[in-house]
Amino acid sequence: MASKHKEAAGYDSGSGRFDLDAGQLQALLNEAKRFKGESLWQDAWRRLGRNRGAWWSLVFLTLFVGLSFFAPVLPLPSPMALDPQSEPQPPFLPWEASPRLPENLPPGRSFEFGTGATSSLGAFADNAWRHRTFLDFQLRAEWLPGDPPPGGDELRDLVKAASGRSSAVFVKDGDEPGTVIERHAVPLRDGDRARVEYRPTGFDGTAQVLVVGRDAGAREAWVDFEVDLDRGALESYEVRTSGDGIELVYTLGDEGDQLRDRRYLAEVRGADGITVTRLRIDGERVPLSWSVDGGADPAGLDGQTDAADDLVAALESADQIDLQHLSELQVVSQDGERSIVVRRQAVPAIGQEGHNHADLARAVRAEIASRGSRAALLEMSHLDGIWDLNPLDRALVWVRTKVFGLWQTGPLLGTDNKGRDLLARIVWGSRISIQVSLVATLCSLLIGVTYGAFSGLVGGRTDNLMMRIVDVLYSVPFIFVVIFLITLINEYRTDLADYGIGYMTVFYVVIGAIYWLTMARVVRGQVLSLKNQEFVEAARVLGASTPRILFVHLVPNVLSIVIVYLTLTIPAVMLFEAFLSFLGLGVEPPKVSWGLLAVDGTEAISAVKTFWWVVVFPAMAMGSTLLALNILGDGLRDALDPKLRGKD
Amino acid sequence: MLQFLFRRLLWFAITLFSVVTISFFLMRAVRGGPFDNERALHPAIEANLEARYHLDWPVWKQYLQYVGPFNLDHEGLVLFGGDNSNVFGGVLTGDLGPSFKLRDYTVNDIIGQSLPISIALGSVAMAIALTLGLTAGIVSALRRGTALDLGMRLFATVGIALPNFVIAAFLIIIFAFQLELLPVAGWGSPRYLPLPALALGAPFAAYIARLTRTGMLEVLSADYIRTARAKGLPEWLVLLRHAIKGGILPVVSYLGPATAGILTGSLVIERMFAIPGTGSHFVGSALNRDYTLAMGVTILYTVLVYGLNTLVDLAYTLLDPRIELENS
Amino acid sequence: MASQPASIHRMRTSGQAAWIRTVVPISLLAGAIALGTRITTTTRLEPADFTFINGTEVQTLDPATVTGVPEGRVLRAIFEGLTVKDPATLEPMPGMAETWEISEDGLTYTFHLRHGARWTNGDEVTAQDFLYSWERFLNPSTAAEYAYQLWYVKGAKAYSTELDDQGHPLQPFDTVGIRALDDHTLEVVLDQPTPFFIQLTGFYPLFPVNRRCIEEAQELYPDTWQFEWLRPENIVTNGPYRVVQRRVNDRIRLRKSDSYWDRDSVAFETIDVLAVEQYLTNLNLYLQGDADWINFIPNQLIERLLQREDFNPTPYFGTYFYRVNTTRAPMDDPRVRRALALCMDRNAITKYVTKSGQMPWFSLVPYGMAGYTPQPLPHAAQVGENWESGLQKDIETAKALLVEAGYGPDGKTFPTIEIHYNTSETHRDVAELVADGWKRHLGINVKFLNQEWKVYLDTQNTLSYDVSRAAWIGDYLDPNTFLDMFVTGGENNKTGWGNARYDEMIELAKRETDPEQRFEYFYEAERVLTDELPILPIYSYTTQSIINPRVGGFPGNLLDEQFPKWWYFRSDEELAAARASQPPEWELVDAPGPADGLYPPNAPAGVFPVGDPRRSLSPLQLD
Amino acid sequence: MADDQTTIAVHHTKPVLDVRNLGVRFDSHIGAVRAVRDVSFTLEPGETLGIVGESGSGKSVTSLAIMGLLPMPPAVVESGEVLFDGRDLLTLPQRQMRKIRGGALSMIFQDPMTSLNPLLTVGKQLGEVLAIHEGLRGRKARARCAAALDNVGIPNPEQRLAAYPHELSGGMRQRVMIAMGLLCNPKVLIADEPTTALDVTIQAQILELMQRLQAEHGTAIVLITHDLGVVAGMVDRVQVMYAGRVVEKAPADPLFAQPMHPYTRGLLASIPTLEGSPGKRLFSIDGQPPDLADLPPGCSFAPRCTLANERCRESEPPLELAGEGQGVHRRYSACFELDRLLLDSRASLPAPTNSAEEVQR
Repeated sequence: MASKHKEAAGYDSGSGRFDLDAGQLQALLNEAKRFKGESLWQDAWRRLGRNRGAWWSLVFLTLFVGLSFFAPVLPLPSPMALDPQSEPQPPFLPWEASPRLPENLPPGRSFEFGTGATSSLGAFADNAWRHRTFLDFQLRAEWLPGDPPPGGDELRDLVKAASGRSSAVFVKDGDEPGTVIERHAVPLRDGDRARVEYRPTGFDGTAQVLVVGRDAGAREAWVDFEVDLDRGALESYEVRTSGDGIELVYTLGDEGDQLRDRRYLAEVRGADGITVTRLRIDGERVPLSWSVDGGADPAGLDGQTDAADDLVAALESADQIDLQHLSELQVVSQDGERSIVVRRQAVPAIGQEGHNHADLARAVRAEIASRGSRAALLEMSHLDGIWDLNPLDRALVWVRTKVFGLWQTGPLLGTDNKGRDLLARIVWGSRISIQVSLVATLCSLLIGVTYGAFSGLVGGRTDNLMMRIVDVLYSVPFIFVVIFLITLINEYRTDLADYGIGYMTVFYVVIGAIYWLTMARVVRGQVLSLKNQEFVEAARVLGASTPRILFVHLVPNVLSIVIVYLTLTIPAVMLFEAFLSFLGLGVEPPKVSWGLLAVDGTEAISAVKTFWWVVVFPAMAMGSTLLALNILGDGLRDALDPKLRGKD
Repeated sequence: MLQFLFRRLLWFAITLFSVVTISFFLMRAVRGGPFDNERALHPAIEANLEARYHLDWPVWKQYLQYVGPFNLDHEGLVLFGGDNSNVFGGVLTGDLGPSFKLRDYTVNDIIGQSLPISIALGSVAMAIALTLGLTAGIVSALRRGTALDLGMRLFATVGIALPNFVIAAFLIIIFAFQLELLPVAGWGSPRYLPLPALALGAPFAAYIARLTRTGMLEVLSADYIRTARAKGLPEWLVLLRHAIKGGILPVVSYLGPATAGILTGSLVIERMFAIPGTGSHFVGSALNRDYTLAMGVTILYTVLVYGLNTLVDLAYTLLDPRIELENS
Repeated sequence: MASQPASIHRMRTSGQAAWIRTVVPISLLAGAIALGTRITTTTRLEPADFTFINGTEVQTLDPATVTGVPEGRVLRAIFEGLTVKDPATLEPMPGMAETWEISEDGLTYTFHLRHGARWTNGDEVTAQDFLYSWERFLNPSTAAEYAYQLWYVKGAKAYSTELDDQGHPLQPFDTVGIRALDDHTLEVVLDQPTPFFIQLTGFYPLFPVNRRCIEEAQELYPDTWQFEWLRPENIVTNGPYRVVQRRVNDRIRLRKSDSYWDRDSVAFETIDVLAVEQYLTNLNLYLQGDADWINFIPNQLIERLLQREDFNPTPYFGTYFYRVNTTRAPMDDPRVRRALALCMDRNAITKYVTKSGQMPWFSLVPYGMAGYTPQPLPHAAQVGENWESGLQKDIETAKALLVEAGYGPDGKTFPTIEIHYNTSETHRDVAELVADGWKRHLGINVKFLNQEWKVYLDTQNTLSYDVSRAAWIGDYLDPNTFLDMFVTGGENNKTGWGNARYDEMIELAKRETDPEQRFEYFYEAERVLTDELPILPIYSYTTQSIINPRVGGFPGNLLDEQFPKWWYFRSDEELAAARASQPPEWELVDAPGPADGLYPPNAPAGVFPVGDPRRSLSPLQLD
Repeated sequence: MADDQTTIAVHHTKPVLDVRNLGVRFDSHIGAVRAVRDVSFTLEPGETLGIVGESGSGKSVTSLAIMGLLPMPPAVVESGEVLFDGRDLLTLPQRQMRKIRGGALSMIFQDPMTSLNPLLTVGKQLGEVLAIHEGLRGRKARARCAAALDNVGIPNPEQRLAAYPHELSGGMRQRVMIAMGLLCNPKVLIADEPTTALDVTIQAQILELMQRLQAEHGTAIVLITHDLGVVAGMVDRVQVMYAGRVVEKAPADPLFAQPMHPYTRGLLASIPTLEGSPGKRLFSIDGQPPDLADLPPGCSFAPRCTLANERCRESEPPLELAGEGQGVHRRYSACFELDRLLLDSRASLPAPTNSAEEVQR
């Protein structure tokens, strides 16, 4: 039975060419033939399914890739919404995340939205404003006589609902009876200190006193004094508080012996109840002893009358702005019973054409007027303008707003030093990291396998020459090549963009172009060893053409080793990207990749303070993905290994 | 053997020539020059400076001057003789020229000072990588599917999955600040070695572990291992004499690129740990447009890569008799 | 199928092979570790008394070709110029010159050199040394980048720029106004009265070098003398310290010089200058006590560090600004530039990006120079007033200006402009804030382009940008170091801007001897500049140093120049006293160092009187 | 088992190898695979036993189980003993087992290409056997190895010692394997398909060599093969295995003369003969061997057997004495339908060849 195919195999015992009998030859040929058929993949798939680790890795990776693909749909904060924060915020527990909109707003109120004067927070917050809602606005509320004024709590809820953060709310009596103007600065967290702080202007003649509420930290403000500071040394000073305000008394030492006493008063209503902790004269911080008096509520110290006036002005001027320019504006009107959602489709996208708060406020007002509703919330398309979102992503953003509305998660994994949500950054970063590694690896695979297989198969002088070329390229330090290519790209970036080629695309290709060398070598080595094996010779004897041998017999056999190298290359590319980020040559900061996150994270751990979450979570994301890739790679290798076929 | 080495040498010369030429023109093609600074120079001073370093010459002339011991004066190329206005002798004489940025040194000085340090760091890192990687790989292959295997592979993945600057940062926090065992950065005594060497070697250890595991698994299922057992060899002897050698063959071929990688990969580690090795010059010189230094490290890199690959090929033939030198 | 194997295999017997295969890897492994250990140990050094981190590697120790700040820190330790600077006020004090006279017209300076000042090779420092050094400095073959600092001297500019075919000066050095009247008298004749010339003599490019040292090197090493004379074993210096060891990218070890004339005022026996670029590594080394002074800190940690007593940013003589390419439309219109300048929320930038007390700034000359009042943007309401409402007004002004310039609803559309900056997250953040304001208030679309450093410089030099991030740090304490930059065609102008009145004012100021009148010219020049605005000032710098609280003799000054000669360690008592006078909320940190301090050998410990520069002045606090 | 006692009683020689009721199973993803079930046999000194069966019939597993080379896990020896010189190899400690393995009990493997370590010289691979079992090293060991190579007909043995396996031809390599197996004068040599990978001319040479060596050393050989042609003329007794079980046991000549199991008959019938008419198709057994993880309840061969009936499909036929014969010459068969087979054979199947010699050709 073993020898029945002797004739068919063209076996010539006289030549002694093969060291194997015809049956084995046939078996090898069958084996070789099976590679091109479906059965190989079916078999591999079946065996992969049996490998539990690899299977779960595949599931994990699929989920992860899916997650990163569907990032715009997730109710995450914007990955680049900047909150003016001094340092990274630790992770929030899930139950601390923001709730949905409050079910019912107090009846009988109307809220108007408008822009505040650009405050210290304004510019920075407004940078983020393009991307998320309710960062900075002012609210005018009217309430029915007899009701308690819409104080901090309700507003806080409203803002919290909208932004996911509790907020600092300053309340000030309005000019007209029954009117309260509430100024909401930037959303802050519970426990954050509300602070209005004036910067030193740096010009002579200003002294500043930091005033703090009795419950230290709750109210802080710098009060300016116009003082006549000569170039004398400050000898002594004292800060007093009284019902009239804060009084600064100081003495300057002149060049001469004469001492000059100066006294200045800043009018601060209800200054009695406050603590004065710091004095700053002309930018110089001076230690100060402090005193406490019992007394009135220090509210109203923030001196925001100017800002309030500006608000009115802003709202007035807003009338002149054309509503036509608005697009994708959502107005959620809530009157306690129902909420009305109105969307307007108009020409340009928000955040692209210079809309500002006033535009929106006016629009909202108009909407409210036309609907006769009395309360409204305003939202913008969530992620517009962050990256150049493609239409698909825009659709996803739209889905997100339909599903989640205003709701977004709190900083589940904490924030980085600019107050950007780490979870959002990891998820959005995965898009670039996965794209870079996949595209670059495939690029290197394509070049490397073709080059290596060709070189190995042709052999001889050509092979030698091709490998020498690889050697030469190997020896050119890649860093030069990268710098050269990246500067070159930068130079022609705008031109490239005209052809629809993004910076990132070129970036992928650059990396791929560097990584094909190893792949080519490995494949060539494998082909060399394979091509001398019997089944290839057998195929050759049977008259198969070179390309046929290449693609039917060799490439599939090389696959297993290629896959092993692939699982090594993907991490390597991710790391290379991180390495470039480390050198500042990688992904550019408004975008984010895992490499960039790792670099940021590295800088966040020091002996002064370790913001562990900034490095641990990105590292975990990276680590788990690559672990899964590795396990999957091993599983694939086992599944594709012809030697293991049928031997379970 | 001699023929092999001779051919290698020939190819080496060709490779080096190509690399030098490509890099030389690549460097000059990139925008910016070595003396560009935040402060722009007075044109006259800039002219003086360029004249001193012959940057005012056409590029081909600079190239000739860089490559060879040619005497180039203002008229052009004069072979042998003429006023020697060369700043340096040229690569062919082994003189890599003065550094444009670190002006107190020649490139030879810089490499001479930093290379031993990089080699020291690299060799310890390589030793660590080999010890950890081979052990982990072999153990993992022998105990395939067990918790130990999983643990080792996790370790290997951490090494592969984390950029080495992150590993370095963690090491610093743990060993330097928490445990206060080792210095945080610097160079000067053996105490300064473990952290950077570990951080540098970790990814390579991980690769080696993977390659070893793969190779070992392959070998362990080979028929000749069964033969060895059938001969009555004790298990350790089977492993030592028959399995490991075949199992680590993939590692051997990886050693060439790995060593080169350790030398260049060290630039991150050298930055993090403030180690005065060669690695930092790889990027620094390119970013500073320090043409000569950049060329110097390129040549160094080429020599290293080529030398190491030749060594690896030799080692490979030593280990695997099936490979023939002439064809490798 | 097997062809003949290479001969080496066949000859080998299995026994030898086994030996090779076991011994070789093991010995390689052992060798690797031994080698590593050996190389690290051969360079082992005893820890220095004082260690500081200098950032990048020092480019050169040759004063003539030095340009950078890190080099200055080392050169001030190993060389001494005619004058030295007061560590607090930076006023010139006697150095190599014991006294000097300035002629009535302010043109002739006569320096009387100190008797007994010696080089480390024992030679006396003479006027000829300065003559030689300055000739060398000006000589084109030295290719000194800072040579223009001496062009105030009569004939100097011609000497270094007018060359023959061979690249040698056309004029003999005799034509330059520098003469050694005798061994100890040096006469310098200037082209114009240059009030800050005396300050320049304390500036490190003008430090002297030893002629014998260089000439011996030239003789011994005809090819490589340029490197040889600078080696630690060869270099001859005249400063308080000398170089004993040096390794690239590692450290420079300085030791107190026995030949220094004022050696008794020098406290530390050894100083280490480390070259560490990574900010985090800087900080780590400092925190572990391996460095006493660092100059860079990671931006992420500023808020944290601000609470510490050892981090006290003080005003620094530098301005961060944007250059505007005035050769391109629409930025060729001053009204547009004005609008752009007004519409910047500088407070947000200093508060949320730079964070360490930088001053929102409206003029070119930075904050803090005594006696000089910077001239801010004349149209800006933000200046000197409540900045919040001021900014609002300015934004309105800016809108009006744009309309006036023809852009806006009824006019032309404003083209998209690009902000260039070199790769850095801080620059990016600043650019984003600026761009946001422009876009939101003025409707200008802005793109960003970050570039690798050298490319970025090239972009600036070739005027191929719209708006480009820039910064300037003063070389010496005079407005001229800033204002000189924007004269028509100035090499550091890089904006294509030129204004005759401005040029005239700068020229007048150069000739003026009366300090007050001179400043008036500068004020006028700066007003022209802030009216025309080829640059958009953003903020005025602060220093970023962290200093071991135990270190004394380290007053903050505007140029952030520190003088190793004055450094010492405070004793525990002195440290406690110093801490008592600092704000109580400052977080105290470890202050490594000897408990009884380390004082100059001949000075009584801890008794430096108030006003003595060796007594640490309390640094200027900026919050 | 009863037959063993009789064997001893008749011959009064102690068998050198006595395998009793050996059962091996593999635990795998798809469940327990019972690779060997209830296999028993004895081997007299100097005797040659052939174990025949298709791939997957359990013959190799049996040999590996005897050598203690089964990978455990996944393999589990469920039952049985392997008595070698009176000691049960299955319960022997590893250390002692190693001493026997390669020494008194050695094995040669199927594929000489992969069974020799490509990275070591022949000399080294031979030498280590001596080093382990006889403590012989250096010059003496070399001499022994050279002698052994010489003995298996390798020219220039001294030089060949320094050769690597890839420098030798297939036949040469198998000779090296044989030399290796016989180096320590084993009492039992298990040869697992020693000639399968070789071409026919070499096969014959190798078989002759083995016969010659057996004659010289008096080694008992277990010859495992799927090729009845190899068995004929080489072995004393044959044991046919199917699906992990022994289905027939018989002295060689009677077996070829009259197979007593349908499977054996099928095997014999599928051997091409020179006398066969050119146009005639060769016989082959229809169907596939059963899945060992999921064995049918009755006779494993039943699905492929033309004689199978209900009984065969329901219960498994035991291995029973069949026909005449004394001691080791007794014949055993596991077939319910033996009678029908004997009757039917001449009618329905191609005529079996008459002698072992004929088959061998």
